[in-house]
Amino acid sequence: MTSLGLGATSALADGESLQGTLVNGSQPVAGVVIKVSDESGGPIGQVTSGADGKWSVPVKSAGTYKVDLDTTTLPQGVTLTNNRPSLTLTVFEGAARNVLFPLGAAAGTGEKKPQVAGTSTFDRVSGLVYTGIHLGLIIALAALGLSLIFGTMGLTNFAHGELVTFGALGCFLLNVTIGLPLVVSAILAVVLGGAVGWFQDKIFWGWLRNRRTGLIGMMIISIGVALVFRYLYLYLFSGDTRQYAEYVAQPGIDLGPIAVAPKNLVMDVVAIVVLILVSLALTMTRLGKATRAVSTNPSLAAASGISVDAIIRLVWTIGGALAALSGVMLGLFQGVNYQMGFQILLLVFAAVTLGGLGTAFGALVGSLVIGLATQLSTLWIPTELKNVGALVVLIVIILFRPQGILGRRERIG
Amino acid sequence: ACSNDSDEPATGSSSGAATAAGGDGVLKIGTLLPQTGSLAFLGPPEFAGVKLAVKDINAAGGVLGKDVVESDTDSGDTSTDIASQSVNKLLAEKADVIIGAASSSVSLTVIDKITGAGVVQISPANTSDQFTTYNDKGLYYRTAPPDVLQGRVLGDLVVADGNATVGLLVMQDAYGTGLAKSARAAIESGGGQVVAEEVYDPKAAEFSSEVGKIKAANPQAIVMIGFDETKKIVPKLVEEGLTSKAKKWYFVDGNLSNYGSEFPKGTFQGAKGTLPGAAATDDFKKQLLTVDPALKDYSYSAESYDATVLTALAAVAAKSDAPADFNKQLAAVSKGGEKCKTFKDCKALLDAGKDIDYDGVSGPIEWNDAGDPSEASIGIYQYGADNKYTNLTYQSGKISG
Amino acid sequence: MSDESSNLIGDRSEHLAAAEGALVRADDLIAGYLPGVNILNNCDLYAKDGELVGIIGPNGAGKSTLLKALFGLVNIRSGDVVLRGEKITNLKANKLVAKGIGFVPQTNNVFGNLTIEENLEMGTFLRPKRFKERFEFVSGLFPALGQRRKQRAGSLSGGERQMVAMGRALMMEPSVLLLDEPSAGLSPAMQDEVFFRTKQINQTGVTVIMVEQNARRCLQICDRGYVLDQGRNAYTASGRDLMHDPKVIELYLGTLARA
Amino acid sequence: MNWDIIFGVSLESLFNTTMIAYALAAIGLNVHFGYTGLLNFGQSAFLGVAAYGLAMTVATFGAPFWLGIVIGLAGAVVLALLLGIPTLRLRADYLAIVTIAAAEIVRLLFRSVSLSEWTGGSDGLQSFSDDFYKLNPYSSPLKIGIVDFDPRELWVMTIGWALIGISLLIVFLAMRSPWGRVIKAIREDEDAVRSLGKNVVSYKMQSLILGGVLGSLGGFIFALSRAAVQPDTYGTEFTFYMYTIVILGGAARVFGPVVGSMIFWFLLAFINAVLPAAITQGYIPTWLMTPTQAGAVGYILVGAGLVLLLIYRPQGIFGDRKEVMLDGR
Amino acid sequence: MADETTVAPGVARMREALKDVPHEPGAPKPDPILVADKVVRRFGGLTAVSVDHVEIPRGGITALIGPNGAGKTTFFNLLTGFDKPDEGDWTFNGKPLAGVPAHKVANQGMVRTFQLTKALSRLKVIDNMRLGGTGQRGEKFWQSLIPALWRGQEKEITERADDLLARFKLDAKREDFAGSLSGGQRKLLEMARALMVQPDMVMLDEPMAGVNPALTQSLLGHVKDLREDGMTVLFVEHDMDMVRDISDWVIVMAQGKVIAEGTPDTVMADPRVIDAYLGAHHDGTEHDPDVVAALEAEGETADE
Ligand SMILES: Nc1ncnc2c1ncn2[C@@H]1O[C@H](COP(=O)(O)OP(=O)(O)OP(=O)(O)O)[C@@H](O)[C@H]1O
Ligand SMILES: Nc1ncnc2c1ncn2[C@@H]1O[C@H](COP(=O)(O)OP(=O)(O)OP(=O)(O)O)[C@@H](O)[C@H]1O
Ligand SMILES: [Mg+2]
Ligand SMILES: [Mg+2]
Repeated sequence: MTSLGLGATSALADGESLQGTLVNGSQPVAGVVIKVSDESGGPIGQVTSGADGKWSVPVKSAGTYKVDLDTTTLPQGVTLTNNRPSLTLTVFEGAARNVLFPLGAAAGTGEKKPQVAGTSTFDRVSGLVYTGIHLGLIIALAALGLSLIFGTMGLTNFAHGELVTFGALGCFLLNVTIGLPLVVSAILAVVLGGAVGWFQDKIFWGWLRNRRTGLIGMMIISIGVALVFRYLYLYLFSGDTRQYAEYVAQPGIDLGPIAVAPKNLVMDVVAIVVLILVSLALTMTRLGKATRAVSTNPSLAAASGISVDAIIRLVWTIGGALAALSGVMLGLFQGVNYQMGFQILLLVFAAVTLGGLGTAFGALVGSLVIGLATQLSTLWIPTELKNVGALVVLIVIILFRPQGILGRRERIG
Repeated sequence: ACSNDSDEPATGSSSGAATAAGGDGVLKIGTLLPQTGSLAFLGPPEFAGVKLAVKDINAAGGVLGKDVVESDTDSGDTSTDIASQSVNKLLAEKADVIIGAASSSVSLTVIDKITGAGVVQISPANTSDQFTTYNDKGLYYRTAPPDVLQGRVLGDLVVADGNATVGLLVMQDAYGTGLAKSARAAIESGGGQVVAEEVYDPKAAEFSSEVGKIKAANPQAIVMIGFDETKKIVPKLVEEGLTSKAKKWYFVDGNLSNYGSEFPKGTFQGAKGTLPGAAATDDFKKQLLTVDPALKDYSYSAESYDATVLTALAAVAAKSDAPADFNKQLAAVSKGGEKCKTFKDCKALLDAGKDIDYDGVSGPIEWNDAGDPSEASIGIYQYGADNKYTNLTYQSGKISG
Repeated sequence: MSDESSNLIGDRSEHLAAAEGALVRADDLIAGYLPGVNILNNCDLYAKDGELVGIIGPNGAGKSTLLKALFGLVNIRSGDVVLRGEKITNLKANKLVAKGIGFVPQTNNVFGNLTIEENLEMGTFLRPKRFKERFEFVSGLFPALGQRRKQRAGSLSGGERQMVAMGRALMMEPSVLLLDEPSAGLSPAMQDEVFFRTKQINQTGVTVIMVEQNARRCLQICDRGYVLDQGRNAYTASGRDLMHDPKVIELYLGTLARA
Repeated sequence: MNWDIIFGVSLESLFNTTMIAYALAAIGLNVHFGYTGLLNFGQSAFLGVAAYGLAMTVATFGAPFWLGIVIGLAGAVVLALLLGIPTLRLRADYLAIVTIAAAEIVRLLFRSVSLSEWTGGSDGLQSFSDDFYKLNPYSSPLKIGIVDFDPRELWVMTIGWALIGISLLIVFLAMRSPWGRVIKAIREDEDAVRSLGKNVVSYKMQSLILGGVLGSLGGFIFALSRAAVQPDTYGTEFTFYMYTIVILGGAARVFGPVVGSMIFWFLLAFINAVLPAAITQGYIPTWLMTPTQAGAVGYILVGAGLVLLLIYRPQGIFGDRKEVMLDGR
Repeated sequence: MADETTVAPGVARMREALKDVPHEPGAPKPDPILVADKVVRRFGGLTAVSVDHVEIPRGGITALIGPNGAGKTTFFNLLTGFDKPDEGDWTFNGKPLAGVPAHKVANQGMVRTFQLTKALSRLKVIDNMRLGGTGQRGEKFWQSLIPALWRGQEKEITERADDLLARFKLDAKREDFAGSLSGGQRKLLEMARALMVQPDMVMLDEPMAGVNPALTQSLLGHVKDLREDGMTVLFVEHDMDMVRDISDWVIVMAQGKVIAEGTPDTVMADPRVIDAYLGAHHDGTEHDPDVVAALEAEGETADE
């Protein structure tokens, strides 16, 4: 404990000074004259940069100084790129202060420029569109499940985000703690997600339905369930963000205007296939129709020989699996955290609502709109407000289509 | 005080506790640190710091002949109202000092309540410059230096590395924007140019568009000012080709962490960062692990440790556990006197009637009138291929100015 | 049954004796919705194989509740429902469908979100292979349904809904059919059709229990009728007897049509 | 374990300012959700707008305290109008999400850097309550047995309980009047009410404003008791807790929100006091739970408690079980 | 058919008024309360309503009949502001009503009921009724806070409500939640509630479907009384006995159009109406020969 040193405080030992290094690209630039004066203009010192490009002017005390670079002394073909040959800055007690004069090839000298300027607007928009779609697909996976559950049992499930988190955490556990390959862990996590969905309905929601608990009651219960799960994750997993063991920080490959990590492309393909398959199954198959039948009129569905509980359980299973897949992908996209599902839940809800509550394709369309809206809105508004962008889009669209994009109005009378 | 000797500290009768806070002969340390919420990941090292300090203090004989008692509460984050609950509880328990909160925003919600009750508040992690001028009745202290110094050092570092264009990725809260402000000032006055400053919501679902904007501005260096969510941003940077090799990365205390094998080898290679205070030494870390074996990160553990030790020393010096009494000694034990580095040593000096200057694990800690450390050292670190950081150098400086 | 005169069901033993060997029977049912409030009070009912049984009675008498109780949609507090000698009390509705019972509720009897065709498809949920054939049969019965097969049932008119509801039940080919006011809201021509078809179906061997407010028409076609009042069956007799019983006329049938 | 302190803290939370703020918010929400059937998930925005209206008026613009209150109230009314126009035509479930969205927008704007000049960004605003505390008639703390309130808190509590009293009286009178009948009828079926010649949108708007204004009183209490406003406090979780409180007390019951809030905060305070004590005393082994995990476990218990209450008493404390059973689909 | 010897004054009045009205679609009436012109409503490809011209006589009972899906309910929805027509105008009491929102329509004295009932489930039956009262002072927010301002009026309304409940055999259910009523009871409540509004004209959408015949009969008496009080009634009904019994005038719709108008007897004899609506066995009291035959056969086997 006594060995804590304030060891190598070299800069402190040097006392107050102004210093810098002049380089052009990686070449040091020597022989450039730099003048230092105090606030009132009184000269303090003048140096010429050395062969290594370095220069340094000691000052007597802390205070504000003016540093000038004599541009006329720059070598042929080298200019000051930021056009700020004169800087005023404060030197603090006991420390050197660094000064930067960025140098570069003069325009028109024929030498190639070291760096191109930033990406074009087109590139940026393409990037945003891609990430918008990517995000939209991840949202869609969660949204489809949420929408299905809402559709069949009328439950606004505020605990759906925790199913998403479950997928991510499950995959993390299998992949990092147990050491299975990521692909295997992902598949297992999705299966487990489905199992959790099934189980949740089997032991909990199904039981509540039989007790004839009201829908509003169940909605509030789902808030409680969300709390339990979320903090259980915190309890078991602690609060920090973690990464899977594989495919972390994968470099992007160049696809024209955008750079995309291959893992993201794979995820997109998987998501699209899964989403289309599930949505088609819902509209085309007998079971899918039964699902919708249960959603409109459970007791009549039972009167048609449909086992309402089995259908709802199936939906929970699918919903749980989809949410887990969404979580696995979100985790693969950027890391795993106990709050990740909760953080994305609002967007998921927005997507479901926008598309039309309870409609499968609506959830898809809504998710893409929300994904794109969050991303593209940053073209005009600060990124910290990107969710505002998406939510405003939601409100505006709902204003004109109160039943959602693909929802249908009820008939009166 | 007025309680009789047979009072057991743990059960303390309510009649005995009738006087204003404290003064019951037992120094009671309350903690208000994050167990839940968005800063939950900062909680464990901070709690461990306090615990270790309490352990060391009690091993050295405690304060006023009694063991120091600790009571832990959750500060949550501002989205829940748990902090004010916790403060209620601590005040009811007659805590003499409250160590916390970690988040500047949370501290701001409870500072009136704590100081209004005449209890001392010491935050190990608040860095917002608001507290310097806040009307805290002289009861608020902190062991973490305000952002100005770190920002200044960070900016200077960025300039010294020759980065003419800089992109800032800033977490949107008091800590992030405050630090960004002073870093930006240092960069720009030093000749660099901030070509993009993206302030993000740390609770955002993802950070693609933020990174996109940085990419569009094409800076030479990327400064990330934030907390845990940095781990979500890094993969995106790599994906977009803004790797630590292509751009220079800079981190700050909130996200300077040993990422180790969590990320592929070399992800962070060459990236630099600043961290106030002397780094927790291996020895200190080892000791922390004895109180919390699950510890992974050590941020603010030293500051928490020092906050606790300083309180104990002030109580020893004041010969009282009443906040009103030891508050007068807090600044005094932190500076001007014979230097000492452990509670045991310092207590021995105090018992010998000497004036002491405690230099803690986190740095020299010389409290000024505002309760801010007037001096601090900032460590500069660099990542190696193993994604772990090592110290390059330290910069010390006075906070003011 | 003798066609002497309407006999009070108060003579319970006689009714029970007659119920011997019936296909469906409910004995001494007590059932209700809210805790502590019984809607059915010791209600007895039976239907023999191939019989067409009508239930009439004032509004709120518990007719719908009785059908729902038979079909497991209302909690039965005491008493038993027996089908082919097997106890089916409080069995889930979907199980009963598998046992061959079909039910058309009084309200909420279509799937609003599904098209007409899908509604009917749900009728053959347990036997999807039969869909094509049955669909042809039902759309022959109600041509309106065939023409609009892609329209969402939720947007249909009241009468059209009723057709869909009836159609769905007919898709099921049940052996016992429970109908709750199938003719309500239908045009006269359609009402004729419904009564005629119900009789026709009954004649193919299906046991039908129907609740009707169109009491006269109902009693005309049914083999036996029950008059339900305040959750008890007050009378049972052959349809024709009930129709001409002055007491039944006064209390339940009204004299309007014969004015 | 020091039961005096544990019970002291818990008992205080039956009457303290936090409970009052939530109770007022829930009284407003009860008007929306309980009586009118508006699934307003943006109630926190009403509190936020009121709190910020007050704080910004005083702290940012230096105007007097009373003007701040007026502006806060006006803000709540304006928010009700803004929120109402796009949402009141919506079906209940759509309304829920859209109001969450609206409240999130409000919160994100409060915390945005671009507006921080006025709103203080994510730090929020402080020092707007001095004038309020200057009026404080109490100078010594109140101590009754194990319960202990300091003068500042006492002052806020006095005002708070008075506001609760007034609010309850208004709700009580309004809801047993024909106005309340229309409001409750709208909850059941708008079209039916419309067919009887009542202007449904206008009534809904009135309800939204009434509930919003009542909620905004909670915002004032919340801000004043902490002498600070923080954007993140006014997030969705705030609203979630308000719902919990409304349901706990019994929706559409006059005293429901107050009792609900009392129970909610009593339990929360109790759990948060007992758990750490139990750990430090060694009643709970550390392999099961470390003090650092106590916060998380506290929430798990709160969540579980909420679930159990709703399962076994879905009608809340005052509710009518029959009414709840009619509500099934 | 009504007894010729005891013709009520209202009936006589209407007979007189409609004496010279031609029995053809869109016939002008001497004193119409409601006049609709070219009202069209399409759903996708389907034209649900396309009424060229129709007039409803004031003070009488008019029946609107037609096959299922003819557009009767949709027409009601349009007239009362619950749905918006693609085109068309109509006036009520001389005032144009197109585009007027539903609640204003009701306030102008035109109240409708719904075919699929809308009981206000978690309100007591009596409160359902009270809600119908118009011009209640206590329905204004500020006045609602002072009970003294509305107590008297409330009492009046309650008395009227109890009166109607008794007539509709719902008095025993007065204190129950409307959600616990049976299907038929809901119909009754729906109708009674609409009458609470005391409108100039009440539009009933299949009021008696699902109502017990004995009760129907007594309720018809009540409707007839309304006519005596000068109220206009327009109702949709499939029960031809009832139509014949109480209506002064009958309008027939099919496929969205008005295809016939006239007194009950003439309309029901109209071959087009029989064809489109009544079917071969149009007379409700007559027995379906097939069914009768089947019944007979059955009876014989049973008797053996
Ligand atoms: N929202 C809608 N979308 C599509 N079609 C509709 C909609 N509403 C009504 N229709 C159709 O318009 C036609 C007229 O319906 P309406 O309800 O007016 O009939 P109706 O005359 O009242 O019939 P009924 O006697 O059966 O109640 C029906 O064929 C119906 O299917
Ligand atoms: N869901 C319910 N909850 C509570 N009570 C109910 C419910 N449904 C019906 N009841 C009550 O049960 C009694 C019988 O209702 P039921 O629907 O069986 O009558 P019904 O004979 O079918 O009448 P109708 O001819 O009007 O359809 C009624 O008094 C009604 O108030
Ligand atoms: Mg019925
Ligand atoms: Mg109709």
